[in-house]
Amino acid sequence: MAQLVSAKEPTAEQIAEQKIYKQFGVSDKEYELICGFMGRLPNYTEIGVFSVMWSEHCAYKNSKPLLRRFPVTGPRVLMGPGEGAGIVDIGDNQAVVFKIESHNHPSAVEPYQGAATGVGGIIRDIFSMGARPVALLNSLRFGRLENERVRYLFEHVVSGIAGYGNCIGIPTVAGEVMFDEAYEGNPLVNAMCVGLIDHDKIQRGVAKGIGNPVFYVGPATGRDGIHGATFASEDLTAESEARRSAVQVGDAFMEKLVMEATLELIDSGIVLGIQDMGAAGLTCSSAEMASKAGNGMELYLDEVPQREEGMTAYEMMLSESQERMLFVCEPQHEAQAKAIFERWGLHCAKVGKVSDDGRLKLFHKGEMVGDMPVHALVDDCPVYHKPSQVPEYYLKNRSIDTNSYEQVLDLNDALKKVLGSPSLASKEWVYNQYDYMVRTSTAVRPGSDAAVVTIRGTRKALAMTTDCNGRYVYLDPEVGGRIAVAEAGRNIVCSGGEPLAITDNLNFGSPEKPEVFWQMEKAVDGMAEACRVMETPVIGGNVSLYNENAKGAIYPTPVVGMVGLVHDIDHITTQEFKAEGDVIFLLGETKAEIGGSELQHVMFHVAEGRPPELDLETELQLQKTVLNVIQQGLAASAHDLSEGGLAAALAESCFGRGLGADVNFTTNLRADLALFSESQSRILLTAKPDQADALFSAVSAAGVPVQRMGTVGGDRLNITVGGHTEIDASVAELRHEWKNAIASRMNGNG
Amino acid sequence: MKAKVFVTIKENVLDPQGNAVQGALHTMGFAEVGKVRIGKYMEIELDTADRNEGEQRLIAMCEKLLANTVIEDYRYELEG
Amino acid sequence: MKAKVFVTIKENVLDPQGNAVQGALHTMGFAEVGKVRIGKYMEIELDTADRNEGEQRLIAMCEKLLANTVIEDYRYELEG
Amino acid sequence: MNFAVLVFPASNCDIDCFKAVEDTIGQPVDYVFHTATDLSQYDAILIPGGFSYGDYLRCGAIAQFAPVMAEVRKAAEAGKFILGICNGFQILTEARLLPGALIRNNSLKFRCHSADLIVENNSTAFTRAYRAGEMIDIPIAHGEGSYYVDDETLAQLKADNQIVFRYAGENPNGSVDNIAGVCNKEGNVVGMMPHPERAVHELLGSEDGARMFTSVLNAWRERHGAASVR
Ligand SMILES: Nc1ncnc2c1ncn2[C@@H]1O[C@H](COP(=O)(O)OP(=O)(O)O)[C@@H](O)[C@H]1O
Ligand SMILES: [Mg+2]
Repeated sequence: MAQLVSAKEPTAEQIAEQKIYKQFGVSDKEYELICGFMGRLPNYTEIGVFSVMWSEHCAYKNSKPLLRRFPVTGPRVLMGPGEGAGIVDIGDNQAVVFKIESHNHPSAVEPYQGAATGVGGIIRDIFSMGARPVALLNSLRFGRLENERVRYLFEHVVSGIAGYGNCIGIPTVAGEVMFDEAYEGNPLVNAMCVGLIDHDKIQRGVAKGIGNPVFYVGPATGRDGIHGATFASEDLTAESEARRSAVQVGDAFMEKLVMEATLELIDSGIVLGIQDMGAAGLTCSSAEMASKAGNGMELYLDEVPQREEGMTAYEMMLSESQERMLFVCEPQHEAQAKAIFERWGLHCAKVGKVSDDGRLKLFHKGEMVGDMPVHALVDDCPVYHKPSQVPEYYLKNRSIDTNSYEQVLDLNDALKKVLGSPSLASKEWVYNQYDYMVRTSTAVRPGSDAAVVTIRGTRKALAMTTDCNGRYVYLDPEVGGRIAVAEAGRNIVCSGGEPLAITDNLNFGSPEKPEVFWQMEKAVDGMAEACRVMETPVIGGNVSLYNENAKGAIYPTPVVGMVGLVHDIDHITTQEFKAEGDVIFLLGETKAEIGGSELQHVMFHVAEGRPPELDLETELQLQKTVLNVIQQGLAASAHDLSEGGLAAALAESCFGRGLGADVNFTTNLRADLALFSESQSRILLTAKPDQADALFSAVSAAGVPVQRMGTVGGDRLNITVGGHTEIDASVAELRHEWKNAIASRMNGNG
Repeated sequence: MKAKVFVTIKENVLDPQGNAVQGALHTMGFAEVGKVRIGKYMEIELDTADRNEGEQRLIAMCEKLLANTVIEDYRYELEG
Repeated sequence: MKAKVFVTIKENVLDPQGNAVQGALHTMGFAEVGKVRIGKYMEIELDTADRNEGEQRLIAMCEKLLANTVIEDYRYELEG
Repeated sequence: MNFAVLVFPASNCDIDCFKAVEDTIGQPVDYVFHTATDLSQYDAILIPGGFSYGDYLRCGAIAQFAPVMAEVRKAAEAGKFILGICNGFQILTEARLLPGALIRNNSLKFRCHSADLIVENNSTAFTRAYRAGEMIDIPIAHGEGSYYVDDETLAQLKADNQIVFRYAGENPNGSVDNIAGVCNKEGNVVGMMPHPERAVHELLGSEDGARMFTSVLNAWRERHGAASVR
């Protein structure tokens, strides 16, 4: 298949006769449509351009009907899905810009570079809007750490993220990592970037003004990642790996230069439109910029800076070399633009011009080598409504009664196992490799519910988190989707922030499988409903399909990235217990819900039954109430209950300052269920002794169930349920299990 | 025996390190410098008697650990 | 002309990377592996006619930039 | 007192250093680009953390040849106050303005976390506000922070009281003799891997770095016969 990248190109007729388009993932029917739009047979370059523009990655042809179900507007939303990233107003003429992106398939092949270029790509999405990136997050999924290849992937993905983010100087402040066999061979690497912008600086990727020059800036184009977008839109097989051209290598130094220069250029006010070259490189950026302005574009490919000799039009159009941008300005501003780039040691090349004919025309070596209608490229890809079918496993799971499990008696042991499970254990091994402090705005570091980043010159701050429990989504996509949004909100609220909006990354298997498509549909419904009720619209996101390996699809994993606004830095709250004598409260109701839980995973080695239920009104009421008491200054600490339930949450709150707790309560549940059930809509709060009554009254008055659980103190975690001591362990010992779980497995002695 | 292993970035893969060094050498006045590629150089002592087998095992080490064959090529010399 | 430059860590300076690679090779079952040292390998194209002058300038590059002589030694080969 | 914060293309703690000067001592401070050729108006020069020119070859290797570094050399000779933090420290050693070299962490990983330091030398311009032997909490964030000098130089450093900070407790990177920061013989040029500019406010987790800035202001005032600050 090497001839895809070089050698002699087939003719238009050969492409038709030998159905060469199929290698690019273009179906017979799509090929016919393309011929119709073109009025003739497309040549090799043209079919290449169409194939990437019509790939799932660029055209969302399988997911568009689902994405329409998301609420995308709201009083604060300044820009919803469609541009590089969404934008939400935060007052005082400022706005927050954020988006999440996946780089799953490249990371499976070359973990360091795959992850690094994933981070680079999402950063470009943010600064190409004119925003200054202020924080990075990442959501990762791997197989089990017992597997050597998994350890290799994990190690290099993390160092790739670190290598890129640390160098460019944007703190990586939060994220999540989970390990499950379902992701073996197909890791998930989702990166999110958050930026700040003044309202009047917001940019769009439009090619405005007929006759205006189009500039290319960034490093020269090589034969890197040709067909990356197509690659991301098909199953990961040995064949697809072999078909890959040169792997893209990230150059964070280059990106830093491009970022600083671009922000300076935008600041100068001369840019009419700008877009980064992400998936499908020059093709996608030029076609989309022309389309959004209702114009056409001519590209002079001889002017494109080239790293390698003898590059063809096809190769230049499809290359995914990193750190490149395309922008349009008026001809009289050319010198000014060039001077800005030169200050940063960069050259910008004039590679095209905006035209009025609505066509993308490519010129190379004195000939026109491509001529395509922009509209057909960008808007006319057919949209598919894939068949959907309820999977067997789902029906089976609904009838499994997880409450009939034998009672777990040694809860000390269970707690240690849960805390030592890599998915739940401390992620210090990961985030200590990230510079999470650069820019000196990180008020809450990784390790609490959400990270908090202050906004210089104001008393405001941003809280941010990513969340998704793929196990829940697998067991019930609709409920799992709802929980992902709700949990993100809970993490924001516990940190003192008001949830603003979300970005999402829909990581699923192959949409050609009706069972997978059903998962997508249901998960999106659950998320959309949650977003509507919680008033956190979806302002952007990304779809990554075909995440499959030899054993089948991954767990459906629609990752939610949420940003919240902390109105005053005094509201910033963390999960750790603060002082001896503080009173512990549990808000919300605990039910016997162990399906998909961490306890089920570590004790019974299955994921079955039904995930916890979630009532959105109850959740909303809880979140509003907690934010309220935090804003009133009544809460000393706040921690949402998630994986591992009450027992894990109590332990985690002990770890921060090494403070123990004495917990004593009654319940009508079995002790193992009471402590490890993962019932939703629960939050642990502590209050100073003299504020305990006020907190209790405020929460009860809001109609939220609240129970006084005990007090902070000592160096042991002691939990007594119905008069019987179930857990009694030193905090140091528990902390050891939790803190070293990942490191010990990575050092090969786990 | 002693093995010397040279790991270089594949021809068509971007080499940011090489580019940076090339740029620096130019700025420092070394205008004669053309392309710069930067790779790794390893010296490995091997306690093997059989040269043939030693070589086979060295290749295995390169393929499995010393080079990342997705983006790098390797070459080796065996001495002694 | 083409220059090949080998930069190695001085004998008495710790080489954590070499040690890590040695450890990994042992874990992978390559028990015959003794000491491992990891350095840099650079290929530099030089557009110089005079070999002597080329060599002098290459030494200058090494001393000034390519190696840090506090911790590293270097060696080179000139071809062509 | 006039401060310069140098900006290399991939410096990334430049803003943090700038703000730290403003927030701790409120003195005039400018960003100075790596291409600048005159630093005569500045009393103190801060070389911030980051990746200077990408730092692919060795950290700080390329930066030592930046035009501004000739000025830094002059300033060092003139006895002006120079502080290199993290990448700034690496640049100062590459430029031979400070002894030794910084090599890859022995864990082979970037490490970012709080670290306890012992103030070994409180007579430099940047450390006089600390007690000798005081333990302070200043974060680290580096991949190549393992300080190396040969035995002979180490003995010399000790003899000349050039070791400014040591890591207390765990050595995070394999540094010789737990060294976290050193100065030149004269004590006007200090380099350190930990980031004092990241420890100037309780919101950031520690305020222990602030006194480095008050120290240097006092040193300058003393030199110029002005009243000192607390
Ligand atoms: N990949 C990562 N990068 C940065 N921080 C991470 C990463 N994974 C986890 N963390 C941090 O570790 C803490 C615990 O994560 P997690 O268990 O997922 O929290 P929660 O269950 O509250 O969502 C959080 O502060 C999170 O931001
Ligand atoms: Mg949480």
